[in-house]
Formats: sequence, structure tokens, C-alpha cells
Amino acid sequence: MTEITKEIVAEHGLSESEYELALEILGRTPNLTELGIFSVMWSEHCSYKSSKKWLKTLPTEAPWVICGPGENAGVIDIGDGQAAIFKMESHNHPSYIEPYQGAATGVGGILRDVFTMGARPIANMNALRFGRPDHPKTRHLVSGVVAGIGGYGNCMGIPTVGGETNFHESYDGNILVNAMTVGLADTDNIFYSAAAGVGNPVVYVGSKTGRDGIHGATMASAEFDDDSEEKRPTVQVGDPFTEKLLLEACLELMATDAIVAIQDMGAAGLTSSSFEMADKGGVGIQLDLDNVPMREEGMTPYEIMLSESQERMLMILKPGREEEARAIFHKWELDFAIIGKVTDTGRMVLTMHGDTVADLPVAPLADSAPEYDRPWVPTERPAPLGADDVAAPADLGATLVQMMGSANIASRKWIWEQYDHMVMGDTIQRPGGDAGVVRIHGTDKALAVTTDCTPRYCYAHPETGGAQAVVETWRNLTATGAKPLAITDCMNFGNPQRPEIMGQFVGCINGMREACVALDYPVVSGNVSLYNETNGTGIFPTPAIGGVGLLEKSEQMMTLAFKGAGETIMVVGETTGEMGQTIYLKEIEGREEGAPPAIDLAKERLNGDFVRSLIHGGDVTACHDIADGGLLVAISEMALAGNVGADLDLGEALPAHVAAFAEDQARYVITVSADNVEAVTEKAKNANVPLQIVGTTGHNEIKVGKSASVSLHDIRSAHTNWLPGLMAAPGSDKE
Amino acid sequence: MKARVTISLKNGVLDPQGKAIEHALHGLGFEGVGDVRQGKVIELDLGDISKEDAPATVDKMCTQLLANTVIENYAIELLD
Amino acid sequence: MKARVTISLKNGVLDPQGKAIEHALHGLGFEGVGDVRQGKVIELDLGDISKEDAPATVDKMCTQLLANTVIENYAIELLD
Amino acid sequence: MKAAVIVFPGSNCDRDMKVAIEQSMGSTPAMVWHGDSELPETDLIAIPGGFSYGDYLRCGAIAGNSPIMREVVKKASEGVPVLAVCNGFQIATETGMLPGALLRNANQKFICKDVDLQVVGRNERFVGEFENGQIVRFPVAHHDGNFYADDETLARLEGEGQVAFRYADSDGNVNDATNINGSRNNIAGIYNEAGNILGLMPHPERLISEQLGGTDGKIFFDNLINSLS
Ligand SMILES: Nc1ncnc2c1ncn2[C@@H]1O[C@H](COP(=O)(O)OP(=O)(O)O)[C@@H](O)[C@H]1O
Ligand SMILES: [Mg+2]
Repeated sequence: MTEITKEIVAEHGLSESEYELALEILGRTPNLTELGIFSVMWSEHCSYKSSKKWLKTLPTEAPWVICGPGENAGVIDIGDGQAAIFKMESHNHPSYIEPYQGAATGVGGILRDVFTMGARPIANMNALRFGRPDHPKTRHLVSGVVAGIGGYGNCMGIPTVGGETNFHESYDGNILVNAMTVGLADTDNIFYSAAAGVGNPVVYVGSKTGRDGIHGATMASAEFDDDSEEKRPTVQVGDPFTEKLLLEACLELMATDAIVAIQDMGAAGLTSSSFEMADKGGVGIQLDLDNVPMREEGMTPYEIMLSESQERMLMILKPGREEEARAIFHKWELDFAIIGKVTDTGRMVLTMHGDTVADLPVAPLADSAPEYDRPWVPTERPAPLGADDVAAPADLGATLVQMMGSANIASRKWIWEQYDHMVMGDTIQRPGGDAGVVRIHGTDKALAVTTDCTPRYCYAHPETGGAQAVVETWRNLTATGAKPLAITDCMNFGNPQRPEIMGQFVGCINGMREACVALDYPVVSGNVSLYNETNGTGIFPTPAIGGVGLLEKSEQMMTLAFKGAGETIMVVGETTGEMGQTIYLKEIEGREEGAPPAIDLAKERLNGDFVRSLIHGGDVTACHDIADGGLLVAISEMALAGNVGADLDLGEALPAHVAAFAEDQARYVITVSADNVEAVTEKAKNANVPLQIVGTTGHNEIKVGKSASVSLHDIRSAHTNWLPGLMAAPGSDKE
Repeated sequence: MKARVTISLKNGVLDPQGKAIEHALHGLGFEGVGDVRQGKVIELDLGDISKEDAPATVDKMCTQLLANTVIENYAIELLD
Repeated sequence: MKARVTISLKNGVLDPQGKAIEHALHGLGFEGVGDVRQGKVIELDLGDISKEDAPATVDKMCTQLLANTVIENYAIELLD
Repeated sequence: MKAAVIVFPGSNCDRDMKVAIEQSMGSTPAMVWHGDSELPETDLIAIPGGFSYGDYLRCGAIAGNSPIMREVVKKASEGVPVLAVCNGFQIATETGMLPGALLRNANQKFICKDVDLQVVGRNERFVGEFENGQIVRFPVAHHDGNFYADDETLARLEGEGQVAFRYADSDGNVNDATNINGSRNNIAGIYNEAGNILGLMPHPERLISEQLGGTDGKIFFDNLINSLS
């Protein structure tokens, strides 16, 4: 038997004090299997030891929340006995090492989190951050990640309806791949993970267990160094076909009442799933590892418990229902094995070849997982930058073209055309708008889904950035006419043991909390990915937010495309000229400075509710929120989508480039038919909402008074060609 | 000068294709078949390159592009 | 008894994967490379089957499933 | 009139196909499981899109060998109309019901977008109201839609009026620039010799209402159902 040395403990990522605690809990030295279990259970990934204290401060309740954080995914009520179930999850480290499989299995994992709760997935999203475009690895990573996401989601037949993609040098050594899934279930048929019923069978279904990704969970929490590629950590290979079968088989079994509890095997596989189920139910579990379906010979208990083979589930069945369940899984040609039973001992007892190979108390291991109050320092808010701090460009028109063809604004069509975004026949707003919208099959309702975060704001001032990420999702949903209901988050940060990084985390959480409270927009699920650092350089703090909203009447859905000529273009909200941390500043002046635009949550709510009421009232013909790049970029996106130009007058209050590219928040562009302008103006006045007429739609160009006149054709070339151009450039290693 | 590169999944790496093929062969009545693994062969003409340089060059092609060394092994044969 | 089946596109059938690899190799500076073709290798364990029966059995697997003879050729090697 | 939709493990456009047929036919098609060896009485067999058996080995190869396909091939040879879309088209070529093969897209990527298609010929049964040369818009969503046939087969397809659709643009141009996936002669869909089987890569079932972005698919299904009833 392997002797447990200091080195072995360290290799398992346990600190000395954590190991002390383990010894105390156990009252003896753990064997290797037990040590492995401690190590994955107490990894950052599974235990949230650095983040828990702060996550707890987020608002998680609302009358429409059926299940908040803590289960496999969050559940909200969307009326008529139906629920939306959703979550976002990271697969950052594996995707850097093997972009195709890393991203693919990330999608597979988040899909399981959602269908494990009884939902049929109806939409996928993905939030991606890559290094600078000309970094030698960027193209290889972009092409692999996008192909992997598509490869998995397309095969599953779930439409990928949107996402976001950023490029910034802070991600050169640590890309972010965050995947989100939204599913649909009946409120009276939702499945949870708490094991119950002493004597009930514990059942394993899905793929066989191999030696995949052993230590994946600890890898996902370990900082990178330059030779992590050399170590070739065990990467899992996804099998979307098996997952599709698993989905259909699980839903078929879920239509009966045979299941007591169910949990997918994700990170830390059988270990975390069995412990979580036992812990939630306050019971013990006894597993006979000989019965675990195995792909390879000679697997040890350690390997079986730590394997991260994909496409597997663990269930507790009601007594006597085993054969019925087995028949369903066999029909779908999947493995089905009874591997243990629920006990009243409160312990996890594992046997193999007749020996007890591990015997651990469940609750202490799961609940006394270390929880740290890590030291943190707040980030000072930099001074704002206004009109005086940013020189005017020589040529506003050329600047617009440059902005539209810049890394973080250019069209992502090259990406979403590789995703099946229409399968299931309910996508009524495809990628390219403010949010993806899918009808709820067979009803008048629809769900809008978006993911957003502006990491450069979060870096400059985490609190503002955290709030901004939340409000941007809320605005994006609002712009489609949907009522925003709840969010999921994916908190991607550097090393939390550095106080400034921990300060970023705390700041972002604080900002998110305020925004969620002010907007009645609770957090129902989420995920934390820390240690996104290479050689001591962390990523920009990136709290990716996934928002879900409801359209009661799908016919009321709004899109951003200009619908025709002669309509009046209006801006809802105020433009004061916030130039700090703008795309303009970075792309045109090469500066990353100043405070991010200020957030006024009361105004966000007021303006957003106003816009939504206009949309529902039929007053608006197009709507788009103003975000990255400011007003002129938003208008240009609307023009390109509708293939109709605009004749603009941005007023005299601000210099043209500031009026055009400032990133003031709480703003929307709407178009209104000429005969409705007066009525809408009146409504704005009554609602106390700032509203400004900025121009008229028409012709084939964007014209800004006397300052600029650019053809849509030129804008379109810059906008659509940037990403394909980047990806087609020669010399990229690996296809 | 020509080369043939055979790329196969490393031992222990899941091979969904191989698994599916095995299953389909069983369905067609080839019940005894097992351990099916699928790999790739890439054949290429190396152009004007000396016999001495060829192995190192093809090896470079493999690590840089042809094989995904995180999950795949490769074998090189030089033909002429 | 084991077998290895190598499947390649017939001459004259355009090979988009091979072409893409060739293009990428050129991009990486391997300019002399040409005529890149990609194929598949399938390895299988035939189980209890006599040496005499093996070739015909594997051939049947190829025509029934493993190769699409409209576009592909196959070659069988028996290993043991 | 009656219709049947074949469902394989990994099919994922089966429901979309059912909805489209239902909308035009007014009744629900039978959903037939791949493991069945008998088809119900039917006037139309639809083989839907998806990733049957994961599309492992070759797209459609494993599905082509499933029990139900033997029955489909038999019925087709007796003249029952078959509509094979996307993965269905790949399966149909694998079984030999349709000539040629579908290779990996020339750009190596999965492509999902609306495309303009030129309607070729006048196979009344399938294209009904559509005129020869008319441009219609259906989405594509495939990784392996690059139609290949050897010269002789291609000449026969062209000569016998077996080409059904070509990748085009909205002005009716058919050339390399409009050839999204590298298919020979821009071919997006073909008929068998007898004209009762249509295989096509684009998905008419995906554009069946304004809300989904267009109605050419609905017109297609209306035509089809009309001509078969
Ligand atoms: N990785 C991706 N996958 C799918 N769609 C994407 C992706 N990245 C961006 N998009 C889509 O591109 C459009 C523009 O994205 P973004 O600039 O983030 O929009 P917004 O500013 O409205 O949030 C959106 O419709 C978005 O869904
Ligand atoms: Mg938006």
C-alpha cells in the first residue's frame, strides 16, 4: 500500500492545515483512495473554499425562483406549470490544453447539469475570451474551441443561440470557455440530488468509466506554468452521441416516478456525485466498485473514484423499480448498473474485491471543507475620463469603420455559423441580436437568453464592472421585449491567494449584488473558476453573466434591425460623455485608462422598464441597447442588420466623437415610425425618461451631420471581414 | 519522397468512433469483434527533400499540425 | 486474431481534408509538400476466427460497413 | 394521406420534420423507430436530419445498416415517395437509394445559415408550384454536405433531370462563389432515377413561418402534401 508522504499530500493540492483537518476528521491516516477523495472534494473547484463566503451574499430569491444555487442548476417559474432550468459553467483550463475536446466536454457537462434536473435543454450559449488576436496561439484556440462547442451542441441537436467573444492580451495564457444551457421542465416534475431511503439502490448509468481526466478537478484549480502543456494532463474526450442517448433515456425514465434522486458525474466524477447526494440527503452510501462499468482493465479504486469520464449519471431509485429503469437504458444501448445502496451510517463506504477500500464520514468531508476568508484589497476607482481627455479623430467616418472592424466589435458570424442555431425549430431570434430567443414549443411564450461581461470595466473598477455585467444582460433581454427574470454567473478570476485578485472578486460580487437587488434579478446558479493565471499574471476579472428573460407573447419580440427608411431614431437615456475604458480609447488611441462608465441602477430600471413597455405597446420598430463602442456603433449594427442607413444629428452638447463613442450606460436606441414620434415623446416625458431624437433611417450610408458619411458597404466589409480574415491568415499552428 | 503518417488515439483515451463501429459490427452479425479503434492515415509527398532530413521534417509536421499529441500518438513511415 | 483496415479515398475523389492539411502545412512553412491525402485506419480484434476465414470476413465488414466503395478503397492486413 | 418519419438514435430534426409535415398535412405522421422492421401504411417516408449514431465512421453509414432501412429501401423501390433531408440524404446515399456521396465541406467547417437555392427541373411531385429556375431559401446545417459523384454519374444526373436544387444566390447566379460546400455542379439535392426519392442537404422544415424567418419551407411541404394527397 502506498505510504502517504508529505510529497503525496502536496501533489494532491492539500495544504498542511487541510491535511491536518483531514487527519482529525478521519482519526487516522487516510489511504491513497481516501486522500484522493479529500483532495478533489476540497479542491477549489468542488468546495468553493475561497469564494463561498462572498457568493453567499448574492440575492437568490424572488417569487418566481423555484430553486436557487446549490443544486445542479437554477430553476425559475415561467408560468403555465413550466420552469426554465439553467446554469453556466467554465471549462477554461482543459480548453487551453486541448481546445476541441476541452470545449466540447464543457458543453457536455453543462447539458448534463440541466437535464439531470428533468429539463429538456432548449438553448445553448457560450461566453469566450481569447488572448490578443495576433498571439501565436489565438487562432488555434479559437478554431478548436468553436469547432468543439459546435461539434457537441450540433450533434446533441440543441441550438446554440448566442454568446459573446472577447480578445484581450490578459487571456493570452488562460482562455475562458464558459458554456450555458437553458432547459425546459414541468414545475411538478423537477429532479433533485438529495439521496433518501435507506436500502434504496444506487444506480450508475451512461458511459463506462475509464482513466479519463483523473485529477481534472484539481487541475482546474491549479495555476498554470509554462510546462503544463508538456505534462499533458489527462484530457477527456467527449461523446455527444452517447450524451444524446443519455438525455433521451433519462427523460424517458423521468416521465415515470421511479427516481428518488439523480446527479450527473461532472468534475471529480463518482466522488463528488456520491458525496453530494449523500450529504444533501443526510445519509450514508455504500458502493461496490466491482460493479462500476469499466472501460479498462485493472482500474484501482483511486482511479474509479477520481475518473472524469463523461456522459455518466448517478441515481437513487425507488425499491423495486430497477428492472423498469434497466429496460429503458438498455433500449438506448447504455450501461446500467446497480453499484450500491443508501445506508443510515452517514458514511461513504467503498468496497472492491471484498475489501473495504475507503470508509469516510460524509458530512464532515462535505461540510467542513475548508472555507477561507482570504485577505483582499479593494481596487481604487480611477478618475473618470470625459470629453476633454480624448482628442477628436481626424476623420470620424474612417474612425467608425475602424471601430466596426476592431477585435471586440467585429461580427461573430464566423463563429455562430458553425453552430446549429435553428435545430428544434423554435429559434425566433438567431445570434447577432441582443439576445437569442427561443419559443417554448407549442406555446405563445418565448425565452430570451444572453451572456455578457465587460472585463476591462471589471479590471478598472470591479464593483462597477460587476454591476455593469448584470445590467448589460438585463438591457439585452429588455431590448428584445423580454422581462428579465434571473441570472446565472461564471466567475473567472486569477489566484485568490493574492489580495488584489481577491479584491477583484469581492468587488465584482458587491457590484453584482447591488445590481441584482435593484433589478429584482436574482442569481439562481453559477460557477467559480479561479487560478486563471500563468506565471503570476492573472486574467482580467471576468464575472460572465447569463441572463434569462420571458416573453409572454412571442409575437411581441423586438429585433435590432432597422425595418425601413423614414423612421425616427431615438436614444433613450442620457449621454454625458463617459470615455474611460471605452473601445474607442483602446482601439483608436491605444489607451486603457480611466474609470468605467458609472452605473445608476435606478436609471437602468426606469429606462429599461420604459423601453419594454414601449415594445409591448407596439410603439417601437427596432431596439438595441448601447454597449461596447457607444451610440454610433449601436446604430451601425442596426443599419447593417436591416441594410438601411441612417442620417444623424448628434447635437452640439458634446464633441462628435464623444457623442458617438462614449459608453454611458442605461441607454437604448429605438426607432419609431414618424407618425408616432410625438406620442412616444409624450410617454417618455410622463415616465421621466430622457429621450433624444438623433436622426432618421434611410439611404445606404451612415451620415453624421457634416462630420461623417460612410457607406454601409464599407462598414459591412470592415465588420464582417475581420474575424474570417484573422482566421484565414497563414501560419497558424494546428488547424 | 513520400511519407505515411498513422495517427491513433493514445491508450486509455476514449474512442467513441471505435465504440460505435464495434457496436454496428455486432449488429451486422460480426459478434466476435472487439477492441475496435479508429485512427487516421495521412499520406504526403514531401517534394524535394533529402532522405536524411525527411524524418525530422515529418516529425515536426506531426507535432505542429498533424497529430494532437495531447491525446494521439503518431507513427511515421517513409516511402519512396 | 487482429486486423487493420486502411481506408482511403479513391483516386479522383476530391479530398477536402487532405487539401486543408496541405494548405495548413504550406502556411507553416512546409512549402514543398504536395498530394496530401487523408484516410482512416480501423484496427479490430476478430476474436475466435480461423486464419482461413479471416480475410473473407473482414472483406465483408468492409463492403457492408467500414468503407463506402462509391468513394473509398480499402486494404486489409491481418496481424496476429 | 399518411406520412412516416424515421427516427434513429441521434436523429435530432425528427421533431422539426414532424411539425412541418403536420402543419401542411393536418395530421400527425407516424414516428418509426430504427429498430423496427416494418413500416406502417404510408404515402410518404421522411428521413430527417441529425447525427444518427453520432455520424461516427461516416455520416449515415451506421444508420444505413439499421433494420428499418431495409424496409425503407424496399418501399422506395416499390415507388413510395421518400424525402431525405441532410443526414437523411447521407443515409440514402449510403444505402445506395441515391447515387453519389457526401464529403466533408470544402471549408472543413460546420455551416449553419440560410441559403438561396435554384430549383432545377419540374418534378411535380416534390416541387409542385416552384418553377424551374426559381430561387428559394432554405437553411443548411451540416458538416458533410459536399456532394460528390464521379463524372459518369454526374453526367447521368444532369442528363436525366435528376438534379433537384443547386446552391445559388438571390439573383440566380450559380457559380463557385455561391457553392457553399464544394459540391460538384453546386448540387444541393437530387432525385433517384425513378423520381420518387428526393435527397437534399438544406432543411425545408426549418423555414415554415414568418416567425422563424421565412415560409419557403412551408410552401415546399404544402406542395408535397398536395401532390401526394
Ligand atoms: N461565441 C459566440 N457564440 C454565439 N454567438 C455569439 C458569440 N459571440 C458573440 N455572439 C453573438 O454576436 C452578437 C454580438 O455580441 P455582443 O457584441 O456581445 O452583443 P451585445 O453587445 O449585444 O451583448 C450577439 O448576438 C451574440 O449572441
Ligand atoms: Mg447586447
